[in-house]
Amino acid sequence: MSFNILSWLVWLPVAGAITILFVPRDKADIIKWVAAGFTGLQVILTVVLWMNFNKDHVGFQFMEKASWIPSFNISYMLGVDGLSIPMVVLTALLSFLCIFVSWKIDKAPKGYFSLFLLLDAGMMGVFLALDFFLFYIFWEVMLLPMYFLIGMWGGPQREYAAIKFFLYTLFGSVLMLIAILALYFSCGRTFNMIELVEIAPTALGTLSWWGFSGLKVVWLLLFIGFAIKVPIFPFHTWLPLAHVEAPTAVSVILAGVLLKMGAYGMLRINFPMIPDGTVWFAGALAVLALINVIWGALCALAQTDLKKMVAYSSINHMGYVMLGMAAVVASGTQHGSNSAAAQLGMNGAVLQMFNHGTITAMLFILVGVVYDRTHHRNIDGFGGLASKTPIYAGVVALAWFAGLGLPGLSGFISEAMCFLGAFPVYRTIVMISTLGILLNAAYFLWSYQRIFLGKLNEKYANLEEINGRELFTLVPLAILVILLGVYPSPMIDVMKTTMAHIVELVQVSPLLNVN
Amino acid sequence: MINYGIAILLLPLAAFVTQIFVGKRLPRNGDWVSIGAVTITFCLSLAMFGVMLVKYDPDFVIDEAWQWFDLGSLTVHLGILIDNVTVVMLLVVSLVSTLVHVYSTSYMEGDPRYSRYFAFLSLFTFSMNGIVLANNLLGIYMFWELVGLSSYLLIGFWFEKNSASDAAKKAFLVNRVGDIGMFIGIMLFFTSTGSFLFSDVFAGVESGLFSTEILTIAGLCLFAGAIGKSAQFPLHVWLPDAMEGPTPVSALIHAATMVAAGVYFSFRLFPIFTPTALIVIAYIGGFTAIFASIIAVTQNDIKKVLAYSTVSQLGYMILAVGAGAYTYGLFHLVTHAAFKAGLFLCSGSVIHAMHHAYHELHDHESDPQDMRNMGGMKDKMRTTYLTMLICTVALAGVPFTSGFLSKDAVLAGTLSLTMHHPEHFLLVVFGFGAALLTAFYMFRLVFMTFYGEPTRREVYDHIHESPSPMTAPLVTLATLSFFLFFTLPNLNPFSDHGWFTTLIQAKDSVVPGHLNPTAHEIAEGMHHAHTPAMILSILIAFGGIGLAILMYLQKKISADDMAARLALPYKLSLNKFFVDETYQRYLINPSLAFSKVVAFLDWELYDKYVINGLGKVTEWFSRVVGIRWDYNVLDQQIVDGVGRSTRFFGAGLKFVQTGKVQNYLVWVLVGVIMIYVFQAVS
Amino acid sequence: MVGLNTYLIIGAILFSLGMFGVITRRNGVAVLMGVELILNAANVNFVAFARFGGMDFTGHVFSLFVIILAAAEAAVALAIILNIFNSLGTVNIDEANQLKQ
Amino acid sequence: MGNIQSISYFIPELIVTAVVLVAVVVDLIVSERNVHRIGYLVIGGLAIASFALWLSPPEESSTLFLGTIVIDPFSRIFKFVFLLATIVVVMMSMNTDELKSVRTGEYYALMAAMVLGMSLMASSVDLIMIYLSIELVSIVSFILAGYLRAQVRSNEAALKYVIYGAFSSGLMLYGLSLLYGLTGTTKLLELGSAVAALGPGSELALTVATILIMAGFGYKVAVVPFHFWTPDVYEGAPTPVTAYLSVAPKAAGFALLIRFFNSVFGTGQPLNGAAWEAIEGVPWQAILMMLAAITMTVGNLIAIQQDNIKRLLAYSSIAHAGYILMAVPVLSQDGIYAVIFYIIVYLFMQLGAFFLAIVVSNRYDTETIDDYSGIGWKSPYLGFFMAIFMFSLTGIPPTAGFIGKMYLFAALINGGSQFYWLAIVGVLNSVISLYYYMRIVKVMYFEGEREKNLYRPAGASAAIILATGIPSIFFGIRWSFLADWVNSSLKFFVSGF
Amino acid sequence: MTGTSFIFWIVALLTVGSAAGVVFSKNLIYSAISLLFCLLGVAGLYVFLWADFIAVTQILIYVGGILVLIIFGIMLTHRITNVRLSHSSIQQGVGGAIVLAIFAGLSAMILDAPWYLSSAEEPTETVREIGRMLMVDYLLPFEVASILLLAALMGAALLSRKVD
Repeated sequence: MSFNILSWLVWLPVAGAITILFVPRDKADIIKWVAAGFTGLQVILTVVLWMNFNKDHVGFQFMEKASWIPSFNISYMLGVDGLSIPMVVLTALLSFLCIFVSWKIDKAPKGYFSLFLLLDAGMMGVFLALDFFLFYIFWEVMLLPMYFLIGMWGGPQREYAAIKFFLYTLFGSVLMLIAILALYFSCGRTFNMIELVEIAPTALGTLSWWGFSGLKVVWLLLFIGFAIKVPIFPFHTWLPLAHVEAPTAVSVILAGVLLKMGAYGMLRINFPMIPDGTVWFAGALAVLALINVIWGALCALAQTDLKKMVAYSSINHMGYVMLGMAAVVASGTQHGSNSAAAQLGMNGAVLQMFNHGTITAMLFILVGVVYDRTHHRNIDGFGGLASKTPIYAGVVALAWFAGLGLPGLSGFISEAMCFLGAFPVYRTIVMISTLGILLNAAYFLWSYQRIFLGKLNEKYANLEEINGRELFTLVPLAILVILLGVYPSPMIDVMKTTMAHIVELVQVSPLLNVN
Repeated sequence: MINYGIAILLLPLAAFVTQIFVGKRLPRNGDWVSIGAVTITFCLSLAMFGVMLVKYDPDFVIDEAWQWFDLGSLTVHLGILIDNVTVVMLLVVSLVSTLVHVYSTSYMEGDPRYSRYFAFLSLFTFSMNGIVLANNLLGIYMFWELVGLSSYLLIGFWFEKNSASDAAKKAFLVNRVGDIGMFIGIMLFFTSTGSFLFSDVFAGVESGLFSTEILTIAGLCLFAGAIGKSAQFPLHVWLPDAMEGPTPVSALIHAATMVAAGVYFSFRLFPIFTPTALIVIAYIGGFTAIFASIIAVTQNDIKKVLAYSTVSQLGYMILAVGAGAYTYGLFHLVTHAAFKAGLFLCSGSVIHAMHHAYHELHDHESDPQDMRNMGGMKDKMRTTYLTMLICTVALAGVPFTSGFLSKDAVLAGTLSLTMHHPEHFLLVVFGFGAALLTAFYMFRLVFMTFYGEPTRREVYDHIHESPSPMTAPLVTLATLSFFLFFTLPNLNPFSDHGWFTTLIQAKDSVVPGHLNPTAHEIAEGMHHAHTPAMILSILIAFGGIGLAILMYLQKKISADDMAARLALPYKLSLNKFFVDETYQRYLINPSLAFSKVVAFLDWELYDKYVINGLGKVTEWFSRVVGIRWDYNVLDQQIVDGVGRSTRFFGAGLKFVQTGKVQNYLVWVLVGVIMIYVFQAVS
Repeated sequence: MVGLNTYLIIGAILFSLGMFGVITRRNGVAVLMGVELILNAANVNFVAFARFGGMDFTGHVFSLFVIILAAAEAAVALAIILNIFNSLGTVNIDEANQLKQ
Repeated sequence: MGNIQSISYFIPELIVTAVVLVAVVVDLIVSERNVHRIGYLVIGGLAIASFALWLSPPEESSTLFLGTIVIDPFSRIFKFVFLLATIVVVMMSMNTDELKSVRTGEYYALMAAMVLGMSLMASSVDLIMIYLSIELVSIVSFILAGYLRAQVRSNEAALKYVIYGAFSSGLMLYGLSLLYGLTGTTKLLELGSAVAALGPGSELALTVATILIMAGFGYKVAVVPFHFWTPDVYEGAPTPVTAYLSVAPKAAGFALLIRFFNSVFGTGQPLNGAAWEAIEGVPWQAILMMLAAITMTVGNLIAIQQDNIKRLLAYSSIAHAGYILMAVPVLSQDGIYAVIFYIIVYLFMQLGAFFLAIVVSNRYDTETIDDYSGIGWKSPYLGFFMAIFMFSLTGIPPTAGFIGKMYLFAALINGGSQFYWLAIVGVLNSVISLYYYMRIVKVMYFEGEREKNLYRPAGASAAIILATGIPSIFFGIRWSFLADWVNSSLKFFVSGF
Repeated sequence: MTGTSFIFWIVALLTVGSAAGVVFSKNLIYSAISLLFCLLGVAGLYVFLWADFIAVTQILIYVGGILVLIIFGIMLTHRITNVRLSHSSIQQGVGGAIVLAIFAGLSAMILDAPWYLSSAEEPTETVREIGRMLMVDYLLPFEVASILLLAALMGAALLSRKVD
């Protein structure tokens, strides 16, 4: 293919960032429109990509490969498959919308928007890279703009939040680096993910780390790196802080895309490359998922800061993703056919990643809307806003109900798939974690009541209704939430072949057949 | 037929969407959109009903499923099931819905969110039809939650009232508790059968995929959903609170249709319930029936009485399912839908009138729903009074009414069960006891409202009969409370034989191993219990009515005296057995407190001390180093809050760097020795 | 005949005393003297090893270079000490402590 | 090779020597006003020397001057490092206000002398030569550290440095004497087999000798616990000198350390791909691993406490020495590869960071980190490059520092499971270092507001910033050229003569 | 005990004793004088080790050069009128302990190690051999040493120059 669409996806935002650097600093409008233009183009490209994507193809498509550093066998390699394409769409869409969410940024817009575009490029790169080294580079590169975006445009505790985020994630990623190198050397010096998937499952067998099985250690190192991003308990405490302090658009990206990278990384790397480790750890993963679900929900229930509540809800929701992923070990017959539970869980996990991306984006944008008007986020400090701003209240209701997993909205089906997938393997855990959906409902409804219902707080008698720009950022998401809630097939069709392949790769592990 | 089904499902949805987006801009705020949609729905249902009557085939069924999504190894189907039960349910739903829509045009007139109200009603109709039409567990679950949503929206319709928003939240959450059980049940069935379709699940059960224990658990888990939705003990607490919603909503959702969904669901699932599960179901139903009716006796809020009455009647239906007379449970559902909706609409009419009266008197303090503020209204509100009386008679189970037929059948089923299993005699006590109390409290309600002297004359003077959009539905529903409509083509008022019992016949349990009696055996048993049950129930109904007459019409017995004499039961009943308080105290408050504790652990302890502080040990270490070798400890303790412990650790090492070159040299030598020692050890 | 070990022990003593001097003396010049002792200790070693290792002149050459370097070092060190004296008025090492933070 | 033949291979060093002498003579002639032009002379001379080095046969590998030094690709690449570092530092020195007040002719001459010493360090294969070259570098360093005679802190730095240096080299000398006593030779290439031939009972003496020698080397590369001089000297010395000391002599120290341990305490492989092994009996590998771990940890932890940018960079340079040291005990081609690669990368980023500190000090007259507040807004140019250097020093892609670190860790991982813990300590230290490096970035960007008049360095300053900054990014993205070059330089001269 | 060894022990004692004087004396001048005797003693030891040339160099450079330099240093940094020239010590306790430990370790090592031993005749002439080595084998170090001395000279001159 002569038109390297994936490279365009990755480098277009970079080009945008560079373009912005040449715009005079006082022309804020031009800067914003340039940013919107480039991300818009990116969205169009993802649509083209989606249209041309072959759903039945096992393996990667639109591959691009170029030699980069031959001496270390590093190459520039991009590709997309059913696992990454939902994430690519999500990234492009959220980046585009977030430009409009950030429209009101008036402090150094030039820096803000160029950093934002770089962030976009980094995220794209992570989802598209097929060379492990390239993957890591994008993974880390993304941290820099994120650090600045939180630290320079964030809330009162922004400096603390920025460095904490940076330290936390760097901690995870350096451990990952070690694991990457261990894989590299034990698999005959290659960073090529496609080759690693073939070689690694057997190559790691001989590795030993001070008597521990090397593959377990490598698995764990990778896992910690990804778990911090997800975040999985107990690596989660950066999240509430960073989400709360970041500007709205950055919170959206953090929750909408960054968290997905952790799960994506596990699915892309841990699962197929080290199936033995995956099987070994799956039970623990399910337990961690349970903790995430319950712990996140309980913490969300106790919050008085609206944004923090939403942040904790992300922890809670990512727990479902983990639960679905833990189902991968369900081999044999369930649901009436072979490894169906595993596929249900895995598809559910990826679907939940996408759906959580759209839902949480809505949640954060909505929190931003009210914060822009009232300049506080104390849940108890509102009251009765529904009578003053019915449209806003309605959209919030939609997002809130999507968040609590109402059927007909997209969150439900993916959560249900995760539960159903994990259920045959982890009955008790799943049963306990269904409590999470009760707690979900509790904190969402309780907060909704405190903010929107009851008598109107006189302070907000002149509250402005949500405006057109804000609605513009929300409507595409809302449409996705409803569409996928009613008919998830388009998304599932895209990813199911890949997920089946990953399940297959994991289930070759001999550990599974012992039981 | 299937097209009719789809149209019935989608029309209200279309109305909902239209109303939400453009409702306010339409003439009359677009109420005609919703009414039109629901009326067409009703017509379609009626047409289906006609077809059904023409076919007159008990085994009539259309079951069609479409692929929802496909995972390769697993395909999930959703679809529509239309059989006689569906048709009857659709008719009930669309009829009551249509009437309530019409009624609401008047009742809700002038409300600022008029169009939104109709949108929500349409949403509800859509969801309820969905439950009825679904041919699979997941579909039912989804619409189950959606009716929950519409219920939430409608209960909290007047959200400015805190009590309304509280009630809405409570309804949703309590239902979710049941739904969790239901979801677990669905998972249990799905795990073995790989399908959500009833047909597949039943086939799976029949082929012995499940052990009896699992089946019992799975069945009860599914039933948990019904407990929540049909407000059975112990999840009944949301329904009385749900009366905060507009009264037509109470009639539609919280009396006739949605709350009956649990019964409908249990009805559908009856073939897979094991004997153990059925007994549990029966006890839950029976207990709820008596429990709620005891509470209803002492309530003074007209809607609360009706609400507890609904809970109690739902208990009856569940009891019928548990007792095996599950077709009669459905029968009671249908008859009850008519007269209970009628009762609610009547009470709405009364409240409406009271409200206007108070409004005209500029009295914003008094409660228009409190029966103690009413009295003697039969003369002012003729239509309302008469229709309400008819519905009350039906509910009390007096012959010639539909309620008599269905209630009698339920009691017969219970009696039959007890005759076969005398150890479950309590069920009979529950059943007949509840019947007695029902007759009593319903007439108490009628007498307190319509008879006697008005409490305040000036209020009485301002009472007017409600307008015709409100009274017309009342008349319709009251009419439907006569036995005739359910026994055709037979005309025997004492026998339930008719089109209903012919078309809707019990099916055999699919639980393997012949653990449950067959449908025929159950019918047989009921046949024997029928006559004693009928006699007993007639006596009991009149007994209850008589007691009410004595106490509230003729005042021969003082209600206050009774209350004083039965202080403890009275107190329990008045306070609804303190169930809400118990939950608040032992479940909700501890949960909230626990969440606070967790959040504290997470943020104030874990994050602050474990993550931010790399541990007291390092701090201690740095202090030891600092005091031992540095003279300027204090100088160094300028610690800014960030990265505190790392800095602390760093500070400890900084003390060593004293700037004295010879001190450094000592350290060099110490280092040399240490290295030596290290190598000697290793 | 005095053996190698005797010389080495003498060297070790000089070495230790030199270290002790460097560590403990406050006066910069005295510290320098300690350094000279250390260097001499090494030189004694070199010459002794040369003698007992078959009269290998490499050791001699080594010690010659050490002596030369010692001179150079001493010159530079004394210059620095003088400089310190000029600016601080003291040659006590522990008083030269402006850089302590 | 004999003395006469050797000269033709010694031309770059001879040019450097000539530069020293010419500079000294010119210094006596030129007027006070023009004395700084000697800097250009030195730069020119070193450039010519570089060119001569470039012309020298890259693959040539033999001993020179009757086995006192060798030329081999390994020393050749280090010589480039020294020349490059010195040229940059001379340029920095010409652009700092600190040295404006003193006569700098000798200063530049001494810099050139330093290059000679370091080149010899990298190529010595005789204990005498090793000692001599270390001393040459040390003595010149003492003088350079104390070059600002009018400033007490500079004097003090020199005093501490000289005492510390003399003491350490005394220890090392004593250790060398023991080695000589055990084997009867001073030739590195013979020592290896001689040490290996030593019977049992020699372990104690070898260990003592190793430790004492390590004290000398450790002092040169500032390894804990031989690092104590670093912060004070770095803070007191003129900033360009500090920059210089934190890069070039360290690199020389590592070159020497690697060659020494390879030849004497190893089996002396010529880096032809096979790992070599440490001799039995002396656990110097374990010692080096320990020291590496402690060094980076201590360096990083103390760096967190610093409020002065020079001290911060000083301590961080200790940490970097620790990182580099990690790869030495791996005893593999990968390890040495990583060391050299890292040193080259480190040269750019460390010199760049120091030079920015100089520019800031020139412009804003401060060395305190808190005073860097808002520099990112006042001068985007400075802020951007400072941030780049900080990221690179932390080791975050896409900067060269990351690639360097990656190679270090790769060497450890490839080295075998006994090195994994060290790799983990290493990466955790990177995380710690993030904290203080980011503090500078934070102060520069998160504080302050946009200003009207932006400061933009011009001329030579800008050139130096670009010359260090661009490689710091570029080698993070495309480092093939560098990788190949380093790869081709992995050859020791090892065979006897 | 032969006469040679008697003299040896005298010299050895002188060396060690005066070395102790250097580090323990309270008077700076005494320390310097002790150093003189110590250096002489070391020169004596060299003689016993058949290294006459080194011994002479030791006396010439050390005693004649370095020691004079040191005494100059003392003179320049203390007023001559200051009779006592006292100087004090620090951290003697900890320093002493460490140094003793090291000395103990070194002694153990010295007695234990298999030193490279090879018998040899007393050379008739050492100067020729040393000269040959300096001019042939160690020509490069010899030349480098000259650069080093040049640098040191420059540096010393530079540093001790009065600040202008």
